[in-house]
Amino acid sequence: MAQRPGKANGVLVLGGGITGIQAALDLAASQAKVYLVEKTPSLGGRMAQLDKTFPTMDCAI
Amino acid sequence: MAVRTQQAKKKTKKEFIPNIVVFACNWCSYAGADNAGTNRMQHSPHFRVIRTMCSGRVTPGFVLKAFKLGADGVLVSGCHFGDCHYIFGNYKAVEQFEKTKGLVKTLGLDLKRVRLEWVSAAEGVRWANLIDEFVGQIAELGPSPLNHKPKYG
Amino acid sequence: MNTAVEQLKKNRAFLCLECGKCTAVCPISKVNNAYSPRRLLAQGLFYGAEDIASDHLLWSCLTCLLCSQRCPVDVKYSDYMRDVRAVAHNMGHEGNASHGGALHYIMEMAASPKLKQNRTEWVTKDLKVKQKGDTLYFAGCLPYYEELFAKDFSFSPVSIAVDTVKILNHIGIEPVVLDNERCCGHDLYWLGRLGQFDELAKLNLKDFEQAGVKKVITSCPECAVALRQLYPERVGTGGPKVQHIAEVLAENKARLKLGEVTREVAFQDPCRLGRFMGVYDPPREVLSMIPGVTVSEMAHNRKGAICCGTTNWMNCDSCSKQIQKSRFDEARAAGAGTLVTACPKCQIHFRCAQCGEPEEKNGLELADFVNIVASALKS
Amino acid sequence: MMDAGRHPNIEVLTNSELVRFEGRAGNFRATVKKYPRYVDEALCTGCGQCVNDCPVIVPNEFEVGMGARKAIYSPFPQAVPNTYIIDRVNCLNDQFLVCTNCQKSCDRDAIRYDDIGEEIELHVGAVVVATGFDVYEASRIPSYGYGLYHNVLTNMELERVLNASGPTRGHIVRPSDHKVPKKIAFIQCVGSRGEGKEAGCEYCSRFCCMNAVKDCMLVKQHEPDIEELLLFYIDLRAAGKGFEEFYQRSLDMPELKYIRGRPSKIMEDPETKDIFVYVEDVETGKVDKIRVSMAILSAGAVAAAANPDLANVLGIELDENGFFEVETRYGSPLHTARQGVYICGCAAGVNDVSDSVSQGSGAAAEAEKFIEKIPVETEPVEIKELDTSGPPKVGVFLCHCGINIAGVLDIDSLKEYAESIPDVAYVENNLFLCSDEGQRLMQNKVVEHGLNRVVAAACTPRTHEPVFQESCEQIGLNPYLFEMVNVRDQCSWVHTGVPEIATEKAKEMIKLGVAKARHLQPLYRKSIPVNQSALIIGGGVAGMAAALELDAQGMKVYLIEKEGRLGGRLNNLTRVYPANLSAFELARVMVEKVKASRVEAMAGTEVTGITGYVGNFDVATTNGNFKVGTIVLATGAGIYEPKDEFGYGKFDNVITNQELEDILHDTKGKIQIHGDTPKNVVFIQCVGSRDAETNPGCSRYCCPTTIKQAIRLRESGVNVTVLHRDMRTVGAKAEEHYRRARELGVKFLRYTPQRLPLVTGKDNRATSVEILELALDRILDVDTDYVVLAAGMVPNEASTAKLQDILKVPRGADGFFMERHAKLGPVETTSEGVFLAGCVSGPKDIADSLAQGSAAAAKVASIISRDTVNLEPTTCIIEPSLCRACSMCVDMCEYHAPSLVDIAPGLRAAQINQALCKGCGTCASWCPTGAIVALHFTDQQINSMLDALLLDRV
Repeated sequence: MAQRPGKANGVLVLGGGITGIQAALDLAASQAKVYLVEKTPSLGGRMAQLDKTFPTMDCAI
Repeated sequence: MAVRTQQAKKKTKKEFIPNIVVFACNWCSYAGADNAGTNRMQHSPHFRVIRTMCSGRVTPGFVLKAFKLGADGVLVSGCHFGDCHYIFGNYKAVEQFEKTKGLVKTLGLDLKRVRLEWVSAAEGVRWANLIDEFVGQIAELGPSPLNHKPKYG
Repeated sequence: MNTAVEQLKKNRAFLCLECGKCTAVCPISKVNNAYSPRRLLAQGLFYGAEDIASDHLLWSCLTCLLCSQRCPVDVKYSDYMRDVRAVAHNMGHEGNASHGGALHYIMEMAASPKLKQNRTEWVTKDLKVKQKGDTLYFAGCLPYYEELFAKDFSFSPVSIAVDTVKILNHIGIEPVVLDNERCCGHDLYWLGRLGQFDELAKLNLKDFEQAGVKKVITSCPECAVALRQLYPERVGTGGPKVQHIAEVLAENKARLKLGEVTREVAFQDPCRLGRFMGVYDPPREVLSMIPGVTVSEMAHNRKGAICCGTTNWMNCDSCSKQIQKSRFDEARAAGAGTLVTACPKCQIHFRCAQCGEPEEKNGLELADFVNIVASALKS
Repeated sequence: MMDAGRHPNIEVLTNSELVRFEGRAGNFRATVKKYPRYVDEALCTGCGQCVNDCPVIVPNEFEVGMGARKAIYSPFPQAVPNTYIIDRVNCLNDQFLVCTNCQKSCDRDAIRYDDIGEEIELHVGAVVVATGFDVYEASRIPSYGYGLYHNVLTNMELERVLNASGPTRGHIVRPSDHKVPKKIAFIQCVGSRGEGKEAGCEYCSRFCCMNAVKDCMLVKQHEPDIEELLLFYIDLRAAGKGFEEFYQRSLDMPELKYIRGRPSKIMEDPETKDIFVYVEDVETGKVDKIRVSMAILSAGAVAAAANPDLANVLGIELDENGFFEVETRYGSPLHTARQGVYICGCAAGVNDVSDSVSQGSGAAAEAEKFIEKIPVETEPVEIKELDTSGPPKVGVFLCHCGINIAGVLDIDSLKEYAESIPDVAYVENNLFLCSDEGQRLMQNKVVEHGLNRVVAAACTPRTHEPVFQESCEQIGLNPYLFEMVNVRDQCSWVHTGVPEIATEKAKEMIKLGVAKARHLQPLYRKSIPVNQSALIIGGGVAGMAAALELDAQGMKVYLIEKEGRLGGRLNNLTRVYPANLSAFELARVMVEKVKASRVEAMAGTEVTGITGYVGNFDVATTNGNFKVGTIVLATGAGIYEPKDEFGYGKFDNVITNQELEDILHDTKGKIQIHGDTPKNVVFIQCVGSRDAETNPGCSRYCCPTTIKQAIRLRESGVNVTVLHRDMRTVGAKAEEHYRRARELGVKFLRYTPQRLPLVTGKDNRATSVEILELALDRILDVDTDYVVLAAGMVPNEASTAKLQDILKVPRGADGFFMERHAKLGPVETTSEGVFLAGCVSGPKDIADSLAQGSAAAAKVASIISRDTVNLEPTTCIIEPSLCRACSMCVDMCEYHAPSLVDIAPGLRAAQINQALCKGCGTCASWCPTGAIVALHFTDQQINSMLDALLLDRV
């Protein structure tokens, strides 16, 4: 398919942390096909490890 | 964890089994209860959850109806301040709950029977502790004067 | 069915001439064409109460007695409504309860003997009250209204109770006030929940007896009607003498020391005080005794007065609001700056009707009869 | 996280890495290696049964080694995907060993010991690099004894300890003796802001300060009896929206003591395992050996170890710190040297969560320019809707969830009971209801038995309701006739020890579900047309960036600026750091681009009114009216106008940093002010910032700005002295510039609000500044030709107030517009379709503003790239005949959904704008007559649940 001329419709997002997820969601929302690639077995990244976030003190997950 | 199972058991050994209604908001408290589940936080089973989208949805009417029908305690649980999915829904919940408390007090029911609490989606532990503590408290208080067929076991 | 027939005899439904006077005068019909006392009566008469049981209009009747007033053959339409509602209630039908049904739950809970309420927080130090004695002040729902409405409608229902006791003390009466006084049951009665009503009646009468009460004074006409007319009807006579505070004051004019209060007031005759108990003059007399107070009459007054638009906390809707607004208009037309009523419920409904209507608010103040009198007391 | 896992357009490839990458922007070929998971993702339901049977126990890396996990595991409770994974290094199944416990225990037969993974070829138009950072290895600083001493932990470890689901279940205990610590020391800048053998990197890791403050508060919450919390720091960098206020609140905690000073070493008391912290309190000069029961090292962030390899594959550069190199030419932090490859979050340097999220969206916008959009399959094949009008016929489906539910609850007795509930027409149970067979079974039975309500007793609606609702939809059963009963997460999992009681509880829960189901009504998702255009208010960098992104994506954009020309604040700057770009150039280039684009730019124009809702806004301006689908607020902020602080207004040569910017000019490579080069210049920081009266917040931009100006002056030989409270150089490369300024000989002196610097002079010229020098506690007089006040950033009151009035977007206590969520929704507002970019939501530097501009563009695109927007039907509606128009709902709704309208002459009623309503139901709880119906959570439904629960109990 790579030979196909013209633009691709996919976007590769490397990293499944809060930033990557955000990028992936926005891309998907505007109708792009997103490949969200994460090295570890699960999405979440550092944010998932935090207990709460400042300054609003709400839960991180 | 072992400790908690003990607690749960201890509660069930109690004579009187309280009849408790819990209103939990969808975004924080209900999720917090789920979190207690994912973490297998054992806690007392003697409560029933009714899910609402926001704690601000809970009217004095719902709570009074519960008591009229013989509930021994009612817990309303929402998101921490600043954490509400609907910005200020939990503040509205406070306003409504103030009315509820006033009515419950005037009715001569022990104010310990109603509670407004905040539990976030990550606070499974808090949820489990809260439930154990509230169920314990109601068990101490005994059946509500309006509970015509209290359960024992 | 026989019992039903008996009921229809009792409330004289059989005599209906189908003249339609009732519909023509009914305040609900005026704002809601779908509602017609005559038709509802015919329907029940020919097809039986069960046939109307599921019709929500059934709960719209204000039982304000205006139709019976006009009825050439004195059909007791309100009683008829009560009986049909009893049937509907047993079939599991209810009207559309206001305020999430909170008030009905309270009434029903009050019927539970085990309940020990805590109603007298409003009794301030300066008020003289006692536990036993021959005269009792029956505060009714005011303590509950305080919790439920004070904030939203920015007024203090218990101030009515406080002022009543103030006035009673002023004329030398130190009333009994019961911490566990039960709901009078008025609303349950008209909603056809007669079993619970009887419960309440018995409990109250028992408490009265224990406190050695010979006479009961109320600040709410509905309590007055319940205790004075409905209790004897349902659970037998022999209860204490019952009066509304307006009557008491009219009898004790001499003892009232009143100072200047400048107010242009119109008086809203509560249905229960007026058409039910025929008390029209006492409140007017007392009000006009106050230096500076002039009492003007609304277009519809006394026997012809129109209800405040809602009763029994049932089927309150845009129609109720229109009725209330019409009362405001009449009051203003009469040149009044304050609309005075002798029924706490009227005031609550009126205040609700002022919400979201700034122009109304500017136009008209609302006050209870006792508040006005108390504000004029000279000590 | 869940959303990403579920979105039809997102393919999640975990346990995978990019191994090959070629081609050019718009047409890349990427090869992703998917490492073996040894568990079939299609089959695994994450029931966790295998874990119980796995014999191997190893440390859990998610719990930073503190907790334990099995060889087959799910990284953490909410993991996405929730497929388990086998760690073959520790697994006991290989050619020598033959443990097959997990295989045996798996009811779904999902275990694949022979899994070899795969390589996937992808054709993509762009790449977004969001690979994040690594935590600094604290053991690299031997003198802090991490790894040596039991009771020295890192901040990450503490996070897990604090977390309810963490290894200690949220209880704070010392590793050495599992006792609750009395005193805890927090040590900042571990691996940050340093160099030489004992440090990690020069830069500031930015989030550690606030993280430590937050942790102190949490510790206090978890262990109220804690005696003392000591926080050792150099500069307390609370530079972010609401951060300073947060820090100020922490000062009210009696237990929390801030000590300025960086500990030299940490020792352990061999007996008690207590920790000794050796430190000088630089404010008092007192050197001390402090005993605490536990020490937390605020380990900084370092470039991910994998960066070099990835950079290699992607063909992009790394910077001196090992982060991905930013192409600063455009001022934006998102570009790399390779077109089509964008970076965001901590891949390019340290950022806090909200900035990372903005950058994530920003990078998305950049990437979108290079791809062909494909419409998502929103309209599936037309399905005839089942007739559900008749009396309720409820089907109850019980899920075993392997043994998660069936292992505790007595399914047979549940089934028997469910059958006995009135209106229940059919009951069925299944091993995994969420599995394909399970779903098919449900669908078949619904059709077969003509069920018109479905109740599933399984796990939590929060994750699985959508799954079941979808299956209902597929067979034409309205998804809102489905009700879920959570007998796993909230019953079998938490009442495991008491199966009988749990079963009884489950019965009542099912009864509740059925009670609600009886009264469920079909609801229909409404979709409203979208006007595919955007209005951007404010022609500064953020606004222009947003406009250009959208234009590049081929969207219709209106850009209006109230000033006479575009450019905003950029017009009054000379140079822009970190890249040391010419502000004039940057502005010129952007304005040119805008002019060249199809963007309809209107300078000298103001908004006079906006009505409508997402997708359909009617905009009235001083320059004509038009319709748009979305709105971006990028009106920037104002600069604090000093009153008489530090002799401002009294002395002519006391000026603001903005005024300095205006009069600074390079002439023959020398800085000149009014034609000559000054000898001495004194900067005073925090004027109109961090001050309860004027502006409680930290303006964030002023420290880096001062550094920038200081360096330029110093390079021309000017003696520069900076008087500050904390140097908060947190922006990209800002710390490095700070260091450079010091190298050049810029003097930095700290002052305290209690003892402000005193500017003295003769008639209208300031000659010297007197300050209490803290290190030696001596009064110091600094000669000066100019005193520069670093004026804070404050809301642009006039425009902000006006826009708030027009758009009803809430403002925070600080006067800036409030984001939907401080962390997760930095450019969204509470009003759908209205977004924020740049300083309008709080102080930002140029780079951050640009990133937010792009971020807002991405959000806008996600709406106007479609021709309709779907509305959830679970909103509130009003029965007009019951409405008294009391306006209580109108007054309380945060989204301004209800409004009073005339329904007949002289008769008003409230009406709820379905596009604005979020369905919280709060208005319904206030409505005196019950005219408001909160769909799917109606009074009737809730009351019937109460009746079912209490009227006749099991």
